[in-house]
Amino acid sequence: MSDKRVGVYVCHCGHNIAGTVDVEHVAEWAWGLPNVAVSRDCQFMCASLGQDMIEEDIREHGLTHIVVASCSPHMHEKTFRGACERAGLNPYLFEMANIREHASWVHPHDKDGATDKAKALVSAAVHRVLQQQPLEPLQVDIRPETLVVGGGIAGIQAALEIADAGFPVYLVEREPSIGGHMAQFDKTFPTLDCAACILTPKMFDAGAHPNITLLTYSEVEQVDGYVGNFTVRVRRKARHVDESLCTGCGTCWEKCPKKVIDTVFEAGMGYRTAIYRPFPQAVPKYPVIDTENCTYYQTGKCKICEKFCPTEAIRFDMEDEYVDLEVGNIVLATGYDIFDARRIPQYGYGRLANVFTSLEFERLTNAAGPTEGKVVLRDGVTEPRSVAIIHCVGSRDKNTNEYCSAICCMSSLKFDHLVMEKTGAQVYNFYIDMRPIHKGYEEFYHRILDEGTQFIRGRVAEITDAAHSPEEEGKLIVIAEDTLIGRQRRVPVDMVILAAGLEPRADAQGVAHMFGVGCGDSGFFTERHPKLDPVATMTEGVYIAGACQGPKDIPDSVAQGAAAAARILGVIFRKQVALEPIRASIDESRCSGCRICNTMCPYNAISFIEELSVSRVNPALCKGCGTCVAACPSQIITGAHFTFEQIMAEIDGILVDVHTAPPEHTAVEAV
Amino acid sequence: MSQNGTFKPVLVGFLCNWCSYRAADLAGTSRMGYPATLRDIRIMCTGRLDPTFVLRALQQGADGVLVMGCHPGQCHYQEGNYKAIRRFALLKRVLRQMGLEDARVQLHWASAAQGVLFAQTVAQMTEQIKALGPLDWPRHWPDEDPFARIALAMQEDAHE
Amino acid sequence: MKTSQDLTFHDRVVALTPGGEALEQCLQCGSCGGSCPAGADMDHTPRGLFAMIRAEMEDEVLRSNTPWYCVSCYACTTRCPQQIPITDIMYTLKQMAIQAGHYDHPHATKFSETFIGFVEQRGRSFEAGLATRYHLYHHPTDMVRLGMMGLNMLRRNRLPLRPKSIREVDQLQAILAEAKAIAAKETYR
Amino acid sequence: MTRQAYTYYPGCSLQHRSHAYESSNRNVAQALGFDLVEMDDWNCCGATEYFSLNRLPAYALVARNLARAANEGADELVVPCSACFLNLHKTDKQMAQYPDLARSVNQALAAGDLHYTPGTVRVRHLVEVIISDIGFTELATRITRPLYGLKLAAYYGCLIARPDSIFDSTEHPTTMDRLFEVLGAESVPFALKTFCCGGHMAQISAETGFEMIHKIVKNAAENGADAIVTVCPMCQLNLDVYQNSANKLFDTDYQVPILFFTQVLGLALGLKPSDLGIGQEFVDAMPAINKISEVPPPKPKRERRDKQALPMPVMPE
Repeated sequence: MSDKRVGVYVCHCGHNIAGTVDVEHVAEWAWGLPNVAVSRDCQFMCASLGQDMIEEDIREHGLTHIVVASCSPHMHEKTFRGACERAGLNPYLFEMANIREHASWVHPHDKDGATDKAKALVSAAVHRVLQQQPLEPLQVDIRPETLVVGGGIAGIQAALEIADAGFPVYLVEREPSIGGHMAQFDKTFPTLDCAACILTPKMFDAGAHPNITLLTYSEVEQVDGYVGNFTVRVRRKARHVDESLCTGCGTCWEKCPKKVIDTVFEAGMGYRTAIYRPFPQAVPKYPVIDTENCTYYQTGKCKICEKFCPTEAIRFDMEDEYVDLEVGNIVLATGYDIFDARRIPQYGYGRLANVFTSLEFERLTNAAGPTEGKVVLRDGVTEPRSVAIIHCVGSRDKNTNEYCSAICCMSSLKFDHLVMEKTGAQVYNFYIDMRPIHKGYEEFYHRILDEGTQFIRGRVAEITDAAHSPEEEGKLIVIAEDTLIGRQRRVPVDMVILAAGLEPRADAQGVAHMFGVGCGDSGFFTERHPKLDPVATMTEGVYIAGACQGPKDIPDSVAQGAAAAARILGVIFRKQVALEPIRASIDESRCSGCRICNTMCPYNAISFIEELSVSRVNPALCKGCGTCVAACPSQIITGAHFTFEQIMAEIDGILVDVHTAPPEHTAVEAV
Repeated sequence: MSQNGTFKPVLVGFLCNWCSYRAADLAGTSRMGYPATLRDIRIMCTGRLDPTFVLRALQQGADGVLVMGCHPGQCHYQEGNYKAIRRFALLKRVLRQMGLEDARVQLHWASAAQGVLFAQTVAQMTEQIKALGPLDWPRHWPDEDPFARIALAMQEDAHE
Repeated sequence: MKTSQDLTFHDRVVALTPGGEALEQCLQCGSCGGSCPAGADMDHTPRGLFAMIRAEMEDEVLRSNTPWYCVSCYACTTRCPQQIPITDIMYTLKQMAIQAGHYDHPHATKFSETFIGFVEQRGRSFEAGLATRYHLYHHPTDMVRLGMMGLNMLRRNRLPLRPKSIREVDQLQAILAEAKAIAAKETYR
Repeated sequence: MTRQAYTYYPGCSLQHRSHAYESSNRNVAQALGFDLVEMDDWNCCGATEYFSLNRLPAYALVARNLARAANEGADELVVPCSACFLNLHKTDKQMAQYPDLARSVNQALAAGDLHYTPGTVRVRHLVEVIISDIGFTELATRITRPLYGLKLAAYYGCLIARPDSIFDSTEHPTTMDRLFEVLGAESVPFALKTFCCGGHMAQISAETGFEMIHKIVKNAAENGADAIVTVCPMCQLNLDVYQNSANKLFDTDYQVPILFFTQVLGLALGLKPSDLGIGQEFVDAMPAINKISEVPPPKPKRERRDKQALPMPVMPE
């Protein structure tokens, strides 16, 4: 061990660490740790000055191992490994002590405690690094194909960017058509241009692009592999329509006698037939048969669609198919669900006929919707003379969702304008705070103020039909405190629109688990870094875009779709990616062949070699969790970079007496 | 034991790389204060936790050990934390046999988003260990070889 | 250790209310004021009162009629998006108002014989509402109904007679005396 | 089969102003085959008054009951009054939630040689006991005199729905409505079913209290209710005794009788009105009771959907 020479570097991080931890003392004290040949403190280790210092010391003092005590390894491990590599030192002979996130930032009022802890963490790192071995990262090839899950605006954008760059994309969509929520909208804020006019061309491009394979009415069922080499099993739900024959002429759904409420595209406001295409601009243009409602599937009789189909494209016997896709990268763009307003019973949704959700209103005001764009009450005829728009329904509320849904202020302003334009009704907005925060949004707010909308600052307490005065009879009464006056108000209106919040998809947890990404407290997918890496995830090769990452509007979703595509294109162009060599390996000469490890491995990466009576790890499948390492009764499985010796040394190091005096040490001598 | 006589426990933490270590990072970036008692060691998964690590930490002077992983069902490696639950039960059995108080060694979960929970867990465990006082393993079990015991227990378990 | 002098009015309100820390989370959204069935008679809505507490307007808050109009229906509490225990804060404010001597009316002695008096002396009650009525004495209210009502109640066997006493009054009184002693020590902890 | 017995906390109101509730509870329990065993030497829950004056003694006052019930070996305590229910339930819950509070309360209880471990006694409201433990299916078999043709407004009031919804929605409970259907009666739409009756407000600021009472009675009457049914003596008192005062103030003439849920349940079980305390109410209930018909009302014709109308939101079962 005597030939090992460790360099220790303690970072001030400006005041971030040095404000709490006595970094000079930690660096002095570290001289007393085994094999330490250099110990220094430095203002900013991650700056080029700090990195240069490591490189110089390695060269001049013959350092064989490096410890940097600074921030989280998730922040700068890569940075310092790079410095070691440039100086010719294997990057796996580097170890980091996290004295910022885990010490100075969490113990600001206990400087002694934080300093003691920093010393223990540095000692742990020094003890550990002495046990570390040089490792070579695993280089894997990147397949050029990309899977995009979700055909809303974010997914379409990501798919188009990658396809336009010349690489193949599979775009998987659960519904019969791509388009997502945006296809349901009428106008878009703040410019009020028509959603269909700007979305339809993109949908068409995605459908017709030679590099995009559309898999609509399909769902991902299984994901295996790792960055560069994922295998994805997709279930193609039976359309019961032969796409090679269907021309999308529409005869089938015109003739279909079965009408059901369309709870998806029409948000429950309109009807569709059992064989249906969700909307005229659907991509692809082919219909599907909804077997749960189709008369033939319920009673065995009907087949009217089959009789009238001019190209004989109806296939009642079609079954679900599975396709296995090989892809290098994945974009999750699975979008959001709208908050179920019945969870706030005091707003009367579902009970009081003229309480609508924002999505219902989008369909109401859409020229292609059930009322052809006429804004009317639930009776289908009467125009409202007064309308209340309730903000923050299912948002900013610990009883439902604590977060702000980000889009409701603006969509409410859009509704204000549409209601006034179409009906001339008096509109009241009940809001807590107005948050029109992007470019052009505040100006739009001012425009709506100009148009005469009333804004009442107060979260609505309840909506009732119990009238207390003649003017309230037959109306919906919105009860709230007008907080700017400090008085309760009862505002009678004909129609109420609930600006329902955005929620993670109901199945987001399952999807997250399948793709190996995390969900935050709110249930949306977690990005790798909230500021600096907003579209990557903790799993290499899996990216997120759009509202599945958190509530966001169309421009932000498009930007994320494009950003995810750019990240993936970068990886595809590199052709290879380096993986952490954190893998298990079995010392076959000592393996007793007990097979305990075989059943432990969640990835089936360990197989039993019958002829040798030993187990063997396939490094391409191993993900380095270490479960087998801990399970091996003979302790002959090694988990690279997390070996038994390394962790035991770390334990010993972390528990050294931190109250010893710093040693006398000689100035650093050059080798 | 610190100089002025008030007992400041030393806890060793084993945190999984994907959930609890990041929860600790989040507690840091969010500046959530908690007692400076926990010294943490990063492992890739709680499934890697060899019970020997816990015993070593206690033997080397820790007053308690906190193991934290992803919530059940949320493991980055699908089911490593379930393996940890099983091994942990085994370890607790051995520790109980030796007369160690239950609160000394604890297993908790925190997702990467649960910085608050992480901070609360450390604070809570610190209080519990403070109430129990120092462990001082070598004085209680000078000749005991807990490693043999645990190895035996694990082998029994593996064959069950 | 902070002493009572160090604590702000806001801190004391929080300390005296189980779960009172949530008060710091108030968004000033007005769900409470909108939900309150007696809100129209309050001089400040609960939300307004919370802003005044933050502004340390102790005297004005403790002289407000708002807590006294609270009917304990908990509508505000269940609807509060920040889960502030508003009804319990109203109890705290009433208690603080009494301790601060804002409970100043000429019939204070009578008050001790009414609801609380009966509960403490006999363990049972017969009429709720008296304590508050005495507080709001200087907001003259219509008391017309009492005469006729009594006769009708008597006719229907519903007249509020003096309550029966429980058996172990001593036990109850010992408990209450101890609770009061603890409360006196705890008040500004 | 052993006869189910429940430890019972009647509360002060049932001894004075609401004898009717007490007698109907007793007789309904008898008819349904369970016992309500009054716990020994219970004391007042403090209503809403005591908590206003001094928090800790108020908790201690309530906790004495919980501790004594626990000492009797009760793991459940059945309470017919919503205010008593709230205080008992809330004290148990908050003692569990706030250990400091539990410590102080127990320190006080110790002066009376008592101790209470939160969670020991489950506090239940009588309406929940009848609906959950006996259940609608069983109740349906016990009905001997269905309340055909009677239109009832289910009035839940505040304190069983809030702050903790124990067995139903906080904002829009429906269990009592379902009970009425089981009894053969019709449950009318009632927007103010959880609106506050005013509590003690009628005695403090009469106009405020009367306005609240007026709103509730008006809403029920406009929806065609023959009677309002409550689960709380305070609600019954306010809506009944002050109904005419409210009428005077608002120049109306509503005569909606206010019944306890055990009174209507008892009628359907075939009990005599006099056994159920009917006759002690200010607004005479007999006109409503006389409306009960021998035969079920004709089923209303299903309205044909207006072709132009938009569908209502799809509601889950």
